Amino acid sequence: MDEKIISKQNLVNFCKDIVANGHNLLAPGKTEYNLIQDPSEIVLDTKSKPTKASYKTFVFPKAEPILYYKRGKNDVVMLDAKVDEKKTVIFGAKPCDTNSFNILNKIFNWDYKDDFYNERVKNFIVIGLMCEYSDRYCFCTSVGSSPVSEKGSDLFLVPIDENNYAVRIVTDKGKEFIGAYSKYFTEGAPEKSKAAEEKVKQPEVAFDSKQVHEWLGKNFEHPKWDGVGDLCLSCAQCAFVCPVCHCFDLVDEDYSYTEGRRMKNWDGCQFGHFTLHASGHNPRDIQGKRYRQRINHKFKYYVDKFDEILCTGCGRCSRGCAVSIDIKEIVANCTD
Amino acid sequence: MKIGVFICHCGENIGRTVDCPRVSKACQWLPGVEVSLDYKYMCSDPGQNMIKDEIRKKKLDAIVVGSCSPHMHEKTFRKAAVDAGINPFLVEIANLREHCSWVHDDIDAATDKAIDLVRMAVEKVKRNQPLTTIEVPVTKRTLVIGGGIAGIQAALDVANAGYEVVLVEKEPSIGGHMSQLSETFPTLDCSQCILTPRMVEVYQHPKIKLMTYSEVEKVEGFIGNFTVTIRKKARHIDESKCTGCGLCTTKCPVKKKAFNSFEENLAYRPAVYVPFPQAVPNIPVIDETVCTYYKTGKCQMCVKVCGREAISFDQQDTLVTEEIGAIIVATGYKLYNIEKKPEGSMIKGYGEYGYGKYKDVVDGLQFERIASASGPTSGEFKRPSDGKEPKKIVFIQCVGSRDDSKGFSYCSKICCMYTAKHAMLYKHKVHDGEAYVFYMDIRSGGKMYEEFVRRAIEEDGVKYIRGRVSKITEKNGKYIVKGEDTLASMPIEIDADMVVLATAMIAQTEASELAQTIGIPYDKYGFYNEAHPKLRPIESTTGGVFLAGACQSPKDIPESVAMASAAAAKAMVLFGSDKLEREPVVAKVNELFCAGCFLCKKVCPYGAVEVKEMKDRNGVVYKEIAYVNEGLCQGCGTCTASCPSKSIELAGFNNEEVFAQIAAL
Amino acid sequence: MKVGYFPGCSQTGTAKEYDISLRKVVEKLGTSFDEIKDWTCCGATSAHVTNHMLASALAMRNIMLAEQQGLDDIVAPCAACYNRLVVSQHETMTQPALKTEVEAVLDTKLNKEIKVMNLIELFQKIGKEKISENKTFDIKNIKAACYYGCLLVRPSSITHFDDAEQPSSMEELVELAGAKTVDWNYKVECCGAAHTLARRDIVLDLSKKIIDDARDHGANVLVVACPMCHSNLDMRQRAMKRAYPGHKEFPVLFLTELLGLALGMKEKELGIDKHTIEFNYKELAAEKAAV
Amino acid sequence: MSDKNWEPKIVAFVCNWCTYTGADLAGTSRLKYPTNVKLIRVMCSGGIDPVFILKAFERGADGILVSGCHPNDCHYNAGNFHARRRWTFFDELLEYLGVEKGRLQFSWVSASEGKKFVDVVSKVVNDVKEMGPFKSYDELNSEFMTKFPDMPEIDKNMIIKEEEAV
Amino acid sequence: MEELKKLAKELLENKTVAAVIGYQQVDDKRTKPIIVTTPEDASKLVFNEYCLNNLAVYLTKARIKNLAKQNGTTLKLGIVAKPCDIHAIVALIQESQLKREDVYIIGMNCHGVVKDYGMDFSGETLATKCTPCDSHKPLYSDSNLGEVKDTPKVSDEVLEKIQAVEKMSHKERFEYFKKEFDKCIKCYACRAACPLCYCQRCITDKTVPRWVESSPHSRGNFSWNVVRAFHLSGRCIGCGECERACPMDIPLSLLNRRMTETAKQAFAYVSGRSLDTPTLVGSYDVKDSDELFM
Repeated sequence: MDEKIISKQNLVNFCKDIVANGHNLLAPGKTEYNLIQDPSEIVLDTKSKPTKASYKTFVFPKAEPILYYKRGKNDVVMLDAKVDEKKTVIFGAKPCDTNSFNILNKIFNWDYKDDFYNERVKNFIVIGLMCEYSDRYCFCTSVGSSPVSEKGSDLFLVPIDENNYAVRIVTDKGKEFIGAYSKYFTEGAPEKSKAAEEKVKQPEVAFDSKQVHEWLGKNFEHPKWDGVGDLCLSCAQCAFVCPVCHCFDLVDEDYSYTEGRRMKNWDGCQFGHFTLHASGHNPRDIQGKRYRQRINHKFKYYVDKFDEILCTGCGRCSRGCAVSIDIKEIVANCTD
Repeated sequence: MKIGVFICHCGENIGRTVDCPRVSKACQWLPGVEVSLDYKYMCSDPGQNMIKDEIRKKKLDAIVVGSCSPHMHEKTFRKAAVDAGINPFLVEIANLREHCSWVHDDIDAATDKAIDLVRMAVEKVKRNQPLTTIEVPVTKRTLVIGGGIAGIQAALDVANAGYEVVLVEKEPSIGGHMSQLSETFPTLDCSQCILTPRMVEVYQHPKIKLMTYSEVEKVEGFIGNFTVTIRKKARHIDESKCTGCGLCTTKCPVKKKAFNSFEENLAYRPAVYVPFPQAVPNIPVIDETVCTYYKTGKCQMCVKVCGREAISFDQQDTLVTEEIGAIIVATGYKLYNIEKKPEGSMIKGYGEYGYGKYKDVVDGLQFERIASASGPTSGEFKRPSDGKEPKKIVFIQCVGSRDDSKGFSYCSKICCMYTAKHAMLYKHKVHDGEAYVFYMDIRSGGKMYEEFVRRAIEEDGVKYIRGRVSKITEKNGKYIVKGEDTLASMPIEIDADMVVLATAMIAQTEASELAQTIGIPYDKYGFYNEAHPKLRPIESTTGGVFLAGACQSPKDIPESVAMASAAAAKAMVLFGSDKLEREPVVAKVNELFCAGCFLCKKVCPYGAVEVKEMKDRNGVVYKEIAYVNEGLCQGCGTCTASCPSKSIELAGFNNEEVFAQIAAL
Repeated sequence: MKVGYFPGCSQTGTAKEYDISLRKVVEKLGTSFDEIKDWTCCGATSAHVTNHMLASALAMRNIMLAEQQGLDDIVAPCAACYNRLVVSQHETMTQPALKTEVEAVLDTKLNKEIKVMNLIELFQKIGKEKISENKTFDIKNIKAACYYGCLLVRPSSITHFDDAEQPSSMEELVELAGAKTVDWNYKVECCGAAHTLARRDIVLDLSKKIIDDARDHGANVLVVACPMCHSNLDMRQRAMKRAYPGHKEFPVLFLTELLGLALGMKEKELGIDKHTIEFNYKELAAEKAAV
Repeated sequence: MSDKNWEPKIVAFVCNWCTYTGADLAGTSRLKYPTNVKLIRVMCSGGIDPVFILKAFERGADGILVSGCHPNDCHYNAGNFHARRRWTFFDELLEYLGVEKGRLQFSWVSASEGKKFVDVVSKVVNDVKEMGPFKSYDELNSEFMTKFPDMPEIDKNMIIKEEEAV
Repeated sequence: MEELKKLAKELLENKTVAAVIGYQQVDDKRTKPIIVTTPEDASKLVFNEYCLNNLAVYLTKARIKNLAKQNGTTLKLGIVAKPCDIHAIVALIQESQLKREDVYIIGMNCHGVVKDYGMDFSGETLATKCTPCDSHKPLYSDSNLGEVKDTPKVSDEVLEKIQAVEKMSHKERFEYFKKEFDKCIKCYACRAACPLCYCQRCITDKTVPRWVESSPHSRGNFSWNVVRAFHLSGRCIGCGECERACPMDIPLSLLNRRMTETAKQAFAYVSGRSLDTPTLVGSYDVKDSDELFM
């Protein structure tokens, strides 16, 4: 694997060129990832707290039209929606974010290949950044990742001294992309970046995902679920800030007497009406069952199906929870 | 769903500004529309037959008629639809006349708008639910509010037809203003003489429950099913014991503390009193505010003289509840007291002409009392200030009426007649007296009315001056009346001994409060509104509430009596059937989602929302939710708008229907 | 407290004593005037019948000046000025077309409504109780007929001041000053001022009726709040004597002069000696005693 | 506005007893007002949910009139009193969110005030004309609409205002 | 603190309450809600400046209500409540969601809480809902615990922001809120955290007809946020939980507070302050003014 070095100043120039070339440039802001107009605003900080929301909405938008329709007296015509084919560069994403691509690629290319997702991902260049932040909610190491994981990144940045970053070229797509900007890069020194990586304090491993998987398989009915359910308020904050939660809802929306669009919107399994049947029956009628579903989906069913944990360990859901429900704690308790 | 659209030309009324063929053609292309036609007069028999035929032929599920206002012909078209076999609530009217052709000029724009209106109606009718009318029972009892001549007449008519009546009068006696009058125009017969037998008839009628000194406190329910709470004010006299001997009233030591309101404050009355000798019932009332016993705990003169022990100082107000089917409101009028600060009046007097300042400037009712043989002067003309016989009286008409700037804009209607009567009565008794009448116009429409006025002028020599009086000043016991004779174009000054103001008839002081209690609308003056000025002049807009007499607008006696009989007839029409059909426009709660915040209950003006307990299989209450009593619900929909989770809907105007109309804009 | 002051032409001429007494009384009550700088005619002269625009613009110019001077309210002691300013302001502010025109003429923007007060409103603002508080001289022998005239109270829909037919606010002030008042009939009748030069016969007739009615109702002094009224009622009495033999002189005081007396000022100080009909409280009291 | 032929779309939510009847009276009296306004009848102003107003804005209304019986004159006694509190909040809220006052107007029009109805409607139409199309609200909607401006015409007949259909 | 633990233990032991809803310590500067059902667990209860949650939200949850139903009788639910939380309880009682006798209010004296966990308590970190707060002692409570301390005095940030926004032109305001609302992802955390959003089915979940577009695009977000703020107008008790719960940092308290000010100015009403007055929404006064909207 190739490695190059780029100075801080050149990194800014690099970003400026990206914007100048008409690409979208995304970088983490305070609450969410923002589209950047002026690259000098970007603050690259390995110690920064993860944004409240992941960049999921840029690959799997919170609301997107999938088709347009127009009604006649007796017939309807439809028109497929198209994805904007603009190249998008995500800059400075944490490994717990970039890891999401590996996980989401599976579900969106399973029995049905989701064009909207795949089209977008195709045009994505992901530039990851080593992470030195860790709080009580982080647990990437428990789900098979780490603060220095390159999974999902096309390029990966590691700060090696005050003024320089090592740029690891992870994929061919990444290599191809920086080819056009080679003037900013100099030859790399892998030993320096290795050293930097080793200094990173890794979050403690909180649970063994295999054991959890096993426990979940045996404890579908367990009084523990009710306890969590009593405290949970049934919002979808956890699902919507999650980089890998991917449930959606389809709604037809008229915007005039004859025309309208079909929207694909995020949905969250913690909503009471998520599984509400038209008959009035609700298989997950109480919150405990819904929370059980959340944990099972992430640590059991997805693993069964795709051999991936549906979680990057970023801790966003716990950090943002209004009633401080800590998923790490709950999963760690999923043992006998 | 198959919908038929029928566009009416209304002769030229719609057709002139709306291109009806274009509308019907355009509507053919609306989704769901099976047939779209236009016709000259949709409400005519051929028009209705066309609708019926199309419904049968094309098997239509619902129809939209583009015609006049639904307030005009909705019923007609619903009936046509029912005849052809579809539910009346699957009929929608697009108002193409009042809301389109009549208010617009531009044919293109009006036609476009007409298409929009029909489209909205089509979208609404698609969501309409078939509804069935609600049947409610009728309580065959009438409440008459007000015991003046109108109330008396209405009560007698209904009672004579065999239905029970509750007659409520706020004063201690029935009789109203008519009992205060000396003589009546145009026949000059004695008011008391013709009224008293009626009052007695009411008192003795087995079907009439008379409640004097009582007021309506609360009206709940709806047509055919009102529950009325009446406050029976404490008389402090045991009605069952009192024989009406009147000894207490003559022995009461309180002589000059309270004005006699029957005598229009021209005399005093004792603390225990009967308003006038012929009062019905002839039972006195003790006025707590002036009675010595209530002030000092002493006296009790009345107790001493009453052989029947009928005095009951600790009697309290009582509340009586009556089940009622129809209400006749006959609360009458009062005179505009233009004195600067009339006590207890909502309407501020404007204090001109020295009324309230000069004792000899009186109003019409005061003059009636002065002229009355039973009045404070025993029928002799004496002026209030010094008791001298006035030799020159000026009568001023239209005081406070027909006066935009200071009084009311309307014509008080009866003043021309009673002023002529007053002048005549004066001239008959004071032969050497002079009577001047300042008038704006003489309005004497009515049988024998004009002749009556002519008699006053020609036979009795009353001097009529066309013009307004600007000011009255007092000088050496005379009243200098300054005005203008507009026929002679001359300013005029008369030094009168007495001035009589024909002040306007206005609504009763608490007219608007009572209207709000009953739930009927009133105009800006406080007179009650009829449902239709021409075709439904007796009914209020609230079902089961009818109007009689001067509470609706100024009226003379024959008109009031006629209206009272008409109101009685209306009540009896209601009692003609055992069940009443009501429109099924009522609210309904979605029990699955109601969270039981009861905001609907809080906002319901009819108390129609009740609490319902939802129980699980074991009979345990798991939640309390709202429940609408269909009988009480009047269909306003205030609950639906206030429900935060939209778990209550108004049938016939549900939210889906409204949204469909918005979507079709 | 500072109040804007619009004197008007009479205050500098025929009614100089009104100006003098007003300023003194106001000072005594602890208030001072901020006179509108460069004030001009209010437009109450022939302007308002000959040229509506001119009348409005003249009045609004003064109000504009007051606004520019940072005043919130101004007093116009002359009833005619008061009436013109109030009416013009009402018309201008409620008729956008007129407002635009007036603004163009004045070359400025009219932003705020200035409260224009008449004399009585001024004392109501200063505080009626201050009169009784500062009273040092007893004038109980004065029996005043308070005369409002036509302009002070009308049109009531615009002035919103007192009752147009039976006003009583001036009586209140006079009684607070310690004098007595009488109830009479001619409080708001016309004195004929509009005809003062053209039809003297009408003026004499109307004014005499006013004076006679006041006397008939037991008054010994007429109190006015308008320089026009004053000049008619006071100055015309000599002519009245000629026209109506037997007419007896009747003193006419400005309200401010009466208040001035009660506040301990001398007749001369207040300018009462400038009147045609002489007035001296001591003599009045003595006369009263003699009767 | 730039588009000279632009005509505002005005929706009026009115109560059955007063304002609707007042509008009928305007018709009976042959008074004239602009064609822009379309009435939606509900039984009582108390039944007008403010969300109706939002919906109408969503459907492209440039201005909205809400009207019922005068206070104290409600056919149902108190519907408009409740409406009054509701409207106070809703109007304050929308105003705070940046919707100009003129876009959403409230009034009391009684059954006898045909002239007032005309005045009120004309005022709304004039005010809205002066403000122009409610672009800012439209733009909320355009997020996913403008991308595909060329929707195919399905059926010529769908152009319902065209005279020569068929 | 000890008195709280002792009281809770007693209440649970003598079966006065079925459960105590309170706070437990997570770490130094962090607490989380806990539902204590056994006397032993009562020792976990704490109260301090890190007790951010308004626990009244739990009182309307069906499962929590069910906890109170034991062997055919209904016990009380105990709740550790700050004075501001008690306003919510009052509002819930007024809106028939709760009966006064069904809840045992352990009212805590309060001198403010921090903006977020992990902060030191000081004026600068005082939660914005606490700056205008005038209820430092419980209005209604069955037991009143906790020491009385002074609240740091700081300026009313939210009110200043409201005024700043008010100074903008209509166009700017619309743009400002559009931008803020655009962030919304419709996770409905605001709704979930609000003690007064107790509807069984929210208006936004009603599909026939569709009241509020469910899509989190500009239009749907605008509608939702307007409807949310409107439904809380005159009802919001200002606990600020919606804004704290919002993962996208939308300034929801701006709207809530603005409407609260309207309620105060137009109707002299503050929600949740008295069990004896009728709720503002749901009552009326014939003298109410038309001025604000006409």
